Amino acid sequence: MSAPVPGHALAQGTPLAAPRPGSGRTGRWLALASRHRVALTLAFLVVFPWVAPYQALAVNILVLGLYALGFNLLFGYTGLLSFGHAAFLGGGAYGCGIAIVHYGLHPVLALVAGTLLATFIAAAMGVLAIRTRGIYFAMTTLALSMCVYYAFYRAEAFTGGENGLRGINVPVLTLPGFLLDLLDPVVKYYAVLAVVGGAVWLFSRLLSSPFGAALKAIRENEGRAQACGYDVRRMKLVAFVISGALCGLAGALQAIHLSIVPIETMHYATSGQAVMMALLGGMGTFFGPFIGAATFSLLQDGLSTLTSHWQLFVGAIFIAFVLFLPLGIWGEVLARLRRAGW
Amino acid sequence: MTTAAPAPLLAVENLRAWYGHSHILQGVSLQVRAGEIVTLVGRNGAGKTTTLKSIMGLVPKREGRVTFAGQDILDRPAHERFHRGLAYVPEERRIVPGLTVEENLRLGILAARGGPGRGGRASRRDEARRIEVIAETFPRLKQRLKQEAITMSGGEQQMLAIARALMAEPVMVLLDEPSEGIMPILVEEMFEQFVAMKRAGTTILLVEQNVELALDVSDRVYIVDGGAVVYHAPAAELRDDPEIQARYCAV
Amino acid sequence: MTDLSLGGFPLDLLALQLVTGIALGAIYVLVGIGLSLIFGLMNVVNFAHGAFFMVGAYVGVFLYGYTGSFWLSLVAAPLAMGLLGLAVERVLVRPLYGRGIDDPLLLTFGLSYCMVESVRIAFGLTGLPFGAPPDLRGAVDLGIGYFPLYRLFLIAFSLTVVGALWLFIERTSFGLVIRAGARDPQIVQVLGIEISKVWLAVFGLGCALAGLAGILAAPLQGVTPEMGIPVLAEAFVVTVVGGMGSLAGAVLAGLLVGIVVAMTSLVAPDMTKMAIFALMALVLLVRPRGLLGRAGALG
Amino acid sequence: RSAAAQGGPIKIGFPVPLTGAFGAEANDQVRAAQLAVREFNEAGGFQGRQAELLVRDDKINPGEAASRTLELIEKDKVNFLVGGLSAAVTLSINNVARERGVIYNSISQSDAINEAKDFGRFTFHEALNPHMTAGAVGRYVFPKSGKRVAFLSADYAYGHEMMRGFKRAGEASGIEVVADIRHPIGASDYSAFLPRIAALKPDVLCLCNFGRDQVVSIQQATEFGLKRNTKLVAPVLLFTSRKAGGEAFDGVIGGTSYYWRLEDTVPSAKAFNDKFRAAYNGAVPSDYGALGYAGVRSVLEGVKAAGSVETDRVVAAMEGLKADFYKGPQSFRKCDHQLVQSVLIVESKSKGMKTPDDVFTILGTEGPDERFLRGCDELGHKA
Amino acid sequence: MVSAAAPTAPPILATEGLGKRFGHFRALSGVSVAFPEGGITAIIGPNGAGKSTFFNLISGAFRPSEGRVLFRGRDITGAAPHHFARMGIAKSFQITNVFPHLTVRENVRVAAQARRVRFGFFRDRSAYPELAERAEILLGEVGLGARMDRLARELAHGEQRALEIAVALAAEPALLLLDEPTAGMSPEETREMMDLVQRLAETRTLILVEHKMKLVMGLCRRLVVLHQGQLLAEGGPDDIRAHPEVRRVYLGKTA
Ligand SMILES: Nc1ncnc2c1ncn2[C@@H]1O[C@H](COP(=O)(O)OP(=O)(O)OP(=O)(O)O)[C@@H](O)[C@H]1O
Ligand SMILES: Nc1ncnc2c1ncn2[C@@H]1O[C@H](COP(=O)(O)OP(=O)(O)OP(=O)(O)O)[C@@H](O)[C@H]1O
Ligand SMILES: [Mg+2]
Ligand SMILES: [Mg+2]
Repeated sequence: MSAPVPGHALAQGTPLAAPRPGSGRTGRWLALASRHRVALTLAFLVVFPWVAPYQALAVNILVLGLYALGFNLLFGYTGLLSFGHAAFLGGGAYGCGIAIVHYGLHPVLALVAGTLLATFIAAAMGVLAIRTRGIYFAMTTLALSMCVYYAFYRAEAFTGGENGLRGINVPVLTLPGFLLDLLDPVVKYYAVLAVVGGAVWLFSRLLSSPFGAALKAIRENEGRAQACGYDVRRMKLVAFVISGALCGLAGALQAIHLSIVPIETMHYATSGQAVMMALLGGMGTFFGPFIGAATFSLLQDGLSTLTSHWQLFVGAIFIAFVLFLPLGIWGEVLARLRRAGW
Repeated sequence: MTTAAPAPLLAVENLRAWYGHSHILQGVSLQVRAGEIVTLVGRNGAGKTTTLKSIMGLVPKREGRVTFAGQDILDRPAHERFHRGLAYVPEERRIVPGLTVEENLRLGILAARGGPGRGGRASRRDEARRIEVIAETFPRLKQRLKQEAITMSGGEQQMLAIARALMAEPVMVLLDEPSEGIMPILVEEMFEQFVAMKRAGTTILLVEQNVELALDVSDRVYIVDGGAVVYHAPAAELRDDPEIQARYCAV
Repeated sequence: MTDLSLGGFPLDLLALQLVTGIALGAIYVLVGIGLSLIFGLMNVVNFAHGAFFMVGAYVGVFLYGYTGSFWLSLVAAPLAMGLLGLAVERVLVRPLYGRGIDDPLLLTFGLSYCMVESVRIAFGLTGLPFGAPPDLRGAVDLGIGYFPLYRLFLIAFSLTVVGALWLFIERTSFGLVIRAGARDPQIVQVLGIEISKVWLAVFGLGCALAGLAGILAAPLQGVTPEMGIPVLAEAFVVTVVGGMGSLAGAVLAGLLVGIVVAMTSLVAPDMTKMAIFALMALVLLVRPRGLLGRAGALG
Repeated sequence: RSAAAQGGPIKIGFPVPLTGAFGAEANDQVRAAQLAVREFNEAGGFQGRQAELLVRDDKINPGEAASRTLELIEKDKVNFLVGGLSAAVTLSINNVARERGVIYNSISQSDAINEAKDFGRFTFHEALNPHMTAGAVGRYVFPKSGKRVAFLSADYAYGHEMMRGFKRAGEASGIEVVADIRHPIGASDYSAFLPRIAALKPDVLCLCNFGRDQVVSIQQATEFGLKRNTKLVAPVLLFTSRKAGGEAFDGVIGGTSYYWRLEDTVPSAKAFNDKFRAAYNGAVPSDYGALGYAGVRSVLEGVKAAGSVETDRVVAAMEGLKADFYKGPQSFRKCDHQLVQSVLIVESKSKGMKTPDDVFTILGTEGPDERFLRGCDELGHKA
Repeated sequence: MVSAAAPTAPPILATEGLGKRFGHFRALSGVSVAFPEGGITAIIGPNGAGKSTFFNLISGAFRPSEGRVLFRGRDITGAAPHHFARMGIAKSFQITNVFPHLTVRENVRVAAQARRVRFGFFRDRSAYPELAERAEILLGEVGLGARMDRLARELAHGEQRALEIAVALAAEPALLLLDEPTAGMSPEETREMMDLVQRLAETRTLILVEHKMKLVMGLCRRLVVLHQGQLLAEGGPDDIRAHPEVRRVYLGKTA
């Protein structure tokens, strides 16, 4: 009989399934790309308005991308499916809008106010929702967000109710030393990009921090993470709140961009939109949410200009994406590159 | 290697299997004749489980030949094997969460009476009788029929997994490390039970780390390594082989 | 009678409101059960459930236009939706098994868009008028007030269907197989069950129930391409409040939601929609698994 | 304002909800608006410049509408905007347009857009507003049908506005409000509210809701037998809603800005209908559709009168416009740019119809009169 | 070093009247034992005797129905599970419980991190090279040195069992609870694992549950026997082997 090989049998010769980052030519490229993901994302976004059909749409995509990014922190990286993110987007938008319309705050302060309001809503919802799991978590967040929706709906004096909040007009942004003409769409785009870029950078830091690693562990196996010594509930809550803050910032930017806040911003359909964008782009990928937001918006926008039956095509394209690009667009691109480089 | 007369009940020829892009089985060949107990041994990661899973049709990509009772089953869907009389006790027990012990057991015989939902009251009674019989063999299960199965202790779950596979009185059972987590006194009983089953005509293919006991009950042994069979002999021969004793048995 | 009152409302009005709530609940129950079946047992979030509801209603109303028989519609609509469901499962959903919960969700979301838009193309944007069939028109004096006959029929019919369904799932082994299949399909296969057929059946059944609810709801509100949209959310609420995959739970929750809506509209009518979500939030915070949800069910 | 405004076509942005629950109305609006554009172009345009309609789908979402309006202004550099169907959307378009100094002629019913807070110099309101419609219907119905009135209103600004109009009109007739029930917008079932209303046996039930809400609530009110003792009244009775609702609408009284049978008495209506029928296979325009026509015509006539496409001059010209496009005389009030126009009172029927489109009987017309509008100071406009 | 602790040394962990009910079923009742600092103690007993339940109670995964748990003299009954881990109690699970879609290396690294940095938000992980180093060392020790970049779910069962132990070790526990550490391992790997266990015991306290009697008897100075949720016997290998009741319910002919 043959002598058993030392070490584990398959160690020699057999190819391994999981690619090791940094091996192979494409592998090296990918490793490089992932190290500079923030720079890459920003580089893309800097040239984006010249590719998009019009600047207002480009700003929308930025804002929705940030929104999907915030959502992705929770679903893609922590494994918590929330259907309540509209409350954060809306909270940020209303917070910012109310600060400007009713209190005449400086737009920059209003952005902060919006983000804070969203953070507060997220903390309140999170404390309650974290008690449940899985699909029940999704539904609890949905229910709570709808309660927030109705609260804002009814606070007509502040929010304008069904008619939405109007009059968030910021024609020029006065900053120490210079003025920005926000009525110029290009200026507006880059102003928004500056804020989104900052948030993306922070997000990237967060992901590569120990906290980010712990979130992934929680996604994989909550019980084991707890046994390892992680305070799972608290970490989930913190992730929930950070995610809410990012979405809130997106909402605040959207309020300034559109100069109105429709109540629809808070409706669960908007939460669904975050899910769709994140899935389209690629769950748990860094760049995916922006790709998802861009695809989602461009599809709807482009098709609805072409035909009034655009929903048929959007639906069909969705189906095709799921069947043929299960990892999402960006996720699939990454996977293809990996395979090709192996 | 083939030995004489009766055609083997299970014949595996040059079986190769992959998980995604990893090529795990590099060409496994083995045979089990009706009424035999055959054991696979080998290091962790050698490919024993993959061999059993391939036979059961649970590995996504597989090539080669697997014949059972004279018919090629390699590409048949997994559920068909059950109807041909092949049962499988997976490693790590795979107790279905959310079901009670009794329901897990019932699951083992449901399909035997002609598919889900088609059974009438009479076969319900049949079911109850089988559960009664099996529970005699594993008294611990009998006390716990209404308990949610996943909350059972490790050893109890292992018993349940075995009992479930035996519910439909299979022609042949594939057992993946059945003694894992079972207390010593019961391990012995269990192996005695295997011998009894063999006497009653059930054929057994066993993967086992408790090599000493396995050698005692087996007719023949295959040693698997690196995704292939590296050695094959009657059990008695190995029992007397000091090198084997040293490498595989002593703890 | 009218001099008895509770919280400022005459008792007979309260009683009538209760019946109204039950009638409302009957529809909730039907859509909820369909969703719950597919959701709880296959781990597929069917976002097209509302669309099946709507198409079911259209099919029924369309056929009624030809045959003039509501009873035929009542059979044909669920049948058609069941078949459509089978086709959808076989062609679109099946390739997604084993890919987690998000892919089917996205797919059925896209599918709902397609279904709604197809109906708009085929039947126009405005919807079709439809009232209760002649034999079920009019109102009945319940002793507490007049109540539309059709709604009484609705209650009786839905409860019959639910009862039959309960027998089917609890008294056959079907329920056991699907519950097991949701958790560990591989093992179920090893135990000789062709799980893909079971799933096919469950999906078809769920869709058929949606279609049935659609045609039953059509006389209440007419049919429009958008009629399924609120239904989806309501069905989710019922499913979750009742407990995933629990038939009895869905019945309980559906009736509860109906009654809560009816009663809220008595005291604070503008809050009725909010009441549904507040109820769900409350239930989940007190019982995180839903009213009759089993421990360990999904997540 | 911009370079593109100098030569080339006169561009009119036209955001309407092509998809969604009001797609039928929106499509009709587009068809009618295109008619107005064609008419203008066939008459030679303006100084050789043709008009062009840029239709966008606002998806009945104010956010989408705002983006689309930005697109129309920033990318397409439109000269004017006309459109909108829901109040929230119209306010959103208005907010974006007014900040960028673009004339917007709204063709959606809203009271808020007249108020000083939302109004801008560039805002015009071609449609009726809820106050006018409900007021006219109230003034017609209450003296005839009785004083015990119940309200079932959609709980949002638009519903409240209609109710306010009714109540204001009712004060004169001394009505008694026996119930004031508000239902959430978009409810699919009203049965929970109806037993309570039926128990009160009011003379009149005012349904202050719109579109699908209206169809479903009328259908269910009929089912619950309310029509036995009660007159059903809807301030805005839509042509398309009536067609979707069918027989259930029988006997319901309401107001509208336009109904095609106006052609029996008003020549401009006849002329408009004929053009429309000729262009679209004999179809008749709906109420909202007609607004699309009028909205675009007001702007284009403004251009002609101003002899310029320049915003300020067109604003001034539109303020002075006295016209009869399709329903009799109309003109914009100076302070809030609300179009002063007639309101038709119609009753729904399903018997004795000459064509499937013959669904209403015109009971009366309330002539254009500034007295029926809320006063300028009430709206916050300084004299 | 390995010398059996003197009975007077203060125990690292002690339980007093510990019990656990599931509904009406008493899985454990009135168990009072003390574990001296250092050395290896084995807990044995029939299937369903309550061994894993006992582990779950002293590692904080379950809340006891009755009784107390004392760690170094401090009452820690009812503390949250992650507190147990932070105090230095780690457990390997009887049924493999790792992070399936993380690599083998990352499994251990994230477990090691839990002990050191939990809420590091903005510092890059590369600022903690010691975590990765520690992971590699541990994986080498359990024989997974060549498998570090695989996903955990792709390991064979026996390899996952080894990973399970490495994950538990990563927390640098003072008290390590191993629930059937060698279950599913081949004899050869079992031997390696036992060597490791012995080495580990030089610097910390180990309690293990095992059904492999030869191994247990060779490794431990002290055994605790549970039966039907109660303490049946306690003592050295020879005492236990000779204990008639233990023989009857558990050992059979084996020992
Ligand atoms: N799902 C999977 N994906 C990729 N590789 C796998 C997968 N399952 C097993 N392997 C690999 O296949 C090889 C053989 O595994 P197998 O489970 O057959 O071993 P085994 O002999 O049963 O070992 P053990 O005694 O530890 O159970 C191992 O190297 C393992 O890493
Ligand atoms: N949640 C639960 N509900 C009901 N009974 C339970 C629950 N958890 C455990 N049990 C029962 O408690 C008893 C003790 O289980 P435990 O897992 O502690 O046994 P064990 O000694 O570890 O056995 P093994 O050697 O088989 O692993 C078992 O009979 C088990 O069925
Ligand atoms: Mg194995
Ligand atoms: Mg145990």
